[in-house]
Amino acid sequence: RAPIAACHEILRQGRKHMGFCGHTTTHDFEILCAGEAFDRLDAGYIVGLEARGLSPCARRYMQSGKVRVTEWTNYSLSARIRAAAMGVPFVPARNLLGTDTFDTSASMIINCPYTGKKLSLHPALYPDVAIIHVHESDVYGNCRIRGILKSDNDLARAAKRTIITCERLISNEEIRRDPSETTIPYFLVDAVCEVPFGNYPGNMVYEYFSDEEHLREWLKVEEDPELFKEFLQKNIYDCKDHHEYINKNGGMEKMLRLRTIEHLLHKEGDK
Amino acid sequence: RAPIAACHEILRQGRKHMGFCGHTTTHDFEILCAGEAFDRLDAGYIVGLEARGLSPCARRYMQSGKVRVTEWTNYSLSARIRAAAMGVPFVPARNLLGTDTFDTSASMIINCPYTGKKLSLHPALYPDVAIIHVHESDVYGNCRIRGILKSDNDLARAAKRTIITCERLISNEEIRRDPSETTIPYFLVDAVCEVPFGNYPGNMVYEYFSDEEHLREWLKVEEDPELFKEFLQKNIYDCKDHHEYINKNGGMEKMLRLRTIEHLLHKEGDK
Amino acid sequence: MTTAYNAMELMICVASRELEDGATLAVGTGAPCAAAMLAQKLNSPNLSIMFEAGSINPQLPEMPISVGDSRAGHKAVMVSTLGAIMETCSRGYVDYTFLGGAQIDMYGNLNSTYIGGTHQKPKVRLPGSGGANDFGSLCWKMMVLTVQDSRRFVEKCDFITTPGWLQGGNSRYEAGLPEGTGPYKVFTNMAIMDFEPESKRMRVISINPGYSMKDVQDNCGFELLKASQITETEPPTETELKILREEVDPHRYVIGR
Amino acid sequence: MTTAYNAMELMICVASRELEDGATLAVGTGAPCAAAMLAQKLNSPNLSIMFEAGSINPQLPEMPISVGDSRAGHKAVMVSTLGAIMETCSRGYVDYTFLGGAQIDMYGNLNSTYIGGTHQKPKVRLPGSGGANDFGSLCWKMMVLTVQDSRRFVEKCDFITTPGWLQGGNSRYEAGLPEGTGPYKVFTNMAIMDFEPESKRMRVISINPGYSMKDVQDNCGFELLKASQITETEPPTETELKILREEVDPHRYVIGR
Repeated sequence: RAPIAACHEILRQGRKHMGFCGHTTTHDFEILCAGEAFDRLDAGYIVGLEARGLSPCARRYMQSGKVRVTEWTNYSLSARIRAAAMGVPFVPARNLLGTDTFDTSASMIINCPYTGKKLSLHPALYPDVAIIHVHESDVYGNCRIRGILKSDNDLARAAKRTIITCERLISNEEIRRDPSETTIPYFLVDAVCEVPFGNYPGNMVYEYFSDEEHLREWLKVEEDPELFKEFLQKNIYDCKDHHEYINKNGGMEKMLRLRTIEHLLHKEGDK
Repeated sequence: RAPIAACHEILRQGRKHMGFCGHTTTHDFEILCAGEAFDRLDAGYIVGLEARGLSPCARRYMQSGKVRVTEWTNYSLSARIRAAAMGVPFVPARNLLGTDTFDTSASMIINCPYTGKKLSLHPALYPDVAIIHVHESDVYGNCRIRGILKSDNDLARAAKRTIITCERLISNEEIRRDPSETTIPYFLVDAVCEVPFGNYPGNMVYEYFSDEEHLREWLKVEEDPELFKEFLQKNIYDCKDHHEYINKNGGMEKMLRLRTIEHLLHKEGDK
Repeated sequence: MTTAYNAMELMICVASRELEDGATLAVGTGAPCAAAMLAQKLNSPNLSIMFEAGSINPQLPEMPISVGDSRAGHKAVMVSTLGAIMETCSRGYVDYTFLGGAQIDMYGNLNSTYIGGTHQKPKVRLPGSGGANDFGSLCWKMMVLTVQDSRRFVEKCDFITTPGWLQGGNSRYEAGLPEGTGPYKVFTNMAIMDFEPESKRMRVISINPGYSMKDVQDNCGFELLKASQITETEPPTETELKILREEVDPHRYVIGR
Repeated sequence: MTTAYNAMELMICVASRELEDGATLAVGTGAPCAAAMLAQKLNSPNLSIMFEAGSINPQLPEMPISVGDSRAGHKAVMVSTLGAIMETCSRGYVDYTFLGGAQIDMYGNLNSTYIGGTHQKPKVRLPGSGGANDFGSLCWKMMVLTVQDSRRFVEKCDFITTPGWLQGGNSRYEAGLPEGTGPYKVFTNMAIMDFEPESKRMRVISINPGYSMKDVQDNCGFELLKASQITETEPPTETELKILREEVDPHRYVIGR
């Protein structure tokens, strides 16, 4: 669940030289590499799109030497964000020990004063800006997220600024009807924008499945830098907003199909 | 939300010399003091029943010198349970510093290797047994808890053994229908018992309000140790189980009234 | 003729005026909660009340008896956990906290653990810190609400449960507590006090109607500093008392004591 | 005549036999997930599969493409967070983990970060650890599933992303990694290998049908130890292949590669 629409906008605004925290990233990393938006990186999982393979464009950029990389692991980055959310300078863990991942990270080893065990310290990570795509939010920024959480609540509290994009705006009354559904409270949020299908072409759990065809198209076209340039022009730079991008790639009709696959309705049909 | 029925059973079984973690305790602490079930204590919030005042019986026991006390705070104990749930020997925090609470705790101070700041370390707390009262559970121990969580999920993972008492048993299918409602997964649970009204006379959020009258009765009768002895005999030792206790104190009729108050139905009536 | 009011009502009304709109506040139950609710219903509708057990910004139907009861979570924007609330304080998001205490010394240190005897065998055992040490360590401004009585305002606490300015001067920050946090004001039935910026000693800044500086000092176990101008505290208004009695604490859990 | 099968199908079927009923297992996507699903549908119905992104024990309608997609959470008993899964491993609740890797050395150390060039300017940049270092450090038994090829089985990894037995002997525990954890078995298209208890060096214990010890050694960049009795691996059965192809990976995401 990534803020794809926001990533497109970052490219459209030509943002450069940012530091990026690549924590379980997939298509979002691919887009930011295409726009060379960052030159410093904390890397947990990058370049890959899990079972779909590696992004040629992301590989090219990461192999260009333009990016200063600090290696971490998925847990390390969630621990670093946890530390910031707790308002403490670090949290200890037992991963990283003995590996090159440790050597190329910013972790430190101490001997636990209680048990003498070696622990890898994870320094707090205070992002200047966090952008989180959620299912629902009210105008104040009280957010509801369904399905698995990455470290969304922690991230909103760790970051100095938090921007929320949501599938749907809902009323404050609805939030207060069932407070246990709220994942991010308003006082952690600085801006709220309603961006339906904001995670397209990714999978927004309980909303719409990923557009696998379109994701494969990205991987295919990236193999030829020239072709890829035109592809980006058509799909990002020439698009006013996310809806224009969607309309160029199947529009409402495809979104409906992706919703049907998401809810496994086709499976019920097949039964 | 405390496992009151289990506390009564602990007294009935005459359990003694236990270590107890008094983390935001109220009526449960009162009962365990009445049975002198523990002689070692990690104290976050004890003796008091919040706005209702202090329990004479709990004060007498704590003033008897029979209990070896280590002072903590509510956050310290949740941090200690957090550390155990993370499988690390401690987590750092910024409370306790400079106070007698620190001196009488088992915390240690270090200078953060990153920032030089002083941090109070909170050693992991691995209870031998955790008893948690929940709203719903399936037979495997997948639990649902509504409303605020103390550190239930962490506690189940920190403890070596976890016993669940629940208001209602539900099916595994129901759990799988909406996995995001599950708070404690089955592999952390060793036993499940269905104990409707298991938190009476406390407030089980969304189920039944607290029986304030009965709680005041406890505080009143505790003032006279002899009277209190008879009161315990009638309400705990002579009761086969929690239902007998409830039947002696208003039975189903009162439970219905407490449900009505909990759901503020009477308020709607008054409107 | 203003309506009559008791000491507790006076303290709650005066304290609630401190809580500006949009501020964030961490509270337990009792008088502090009443002051917060009164402020929210009067001049600070956007005051965000966070209950120790986890509920954020509830619309309270009536005074909760416990931080964890369903009243405390009623129509909240979020119910989280005790840990989350404390971490939110630790991260620096919470402006105020309100604490009581059996004993308070000249630097605002509080004792809610025990009085007399020893720690292992106390004469009077109290609840201990609960969330007090956490809030007192981590929130920006600590406010205290307690009765003006020399058994409470003591030369030296039997036990420092919650840090005030510790030994005065810069000792709080030398101990490692977050820079910029610390005791802010003390409200009693007789006066309002703050802490002199250099020595961090308790200082009288306003005296409640019907009391004199002598009354305040006579009911205090240590020597109080005095501000250059000591004002007279505005008594509770009609509206404050009306809302306090009818909406905030109809069952008189707190104002009845 | 057994049905024909490709190398990937062989490895998945053989690996899945290791996962006894009631075991807990942490996986990412790809071949490891297929092996786990196959085991769950065959002889280990109570095998608890935990996906890195947080879903626990789902009833998978089909192979998930990503650990976080809705398939991975379908009819799970719980959806938690990535952090919760890793902490559950750190707390010692997870028996097995399955990892792949671009390079593996004689001590089971894995490289999934980069090959050739330098860390800041690599020839071939790979995804990095993801959850691999975490699972490899914290789960009791690490199993590796990869193709037998001397470009993968190397004398020395360009970068040790995930700890195996590090420098062999007791070096893993001296580095501070939890006692009792470590690499357990390696499954390739040609053989099954474990780690000799003293030196912790990779050792062939079973050879797959159609291959010889020479084939295995020829496709390995370091000298492999040999177990006293080397058995012949049972080929995939009809049922294993049928379930793998029809239920586990009908879209041939993994077995099609």
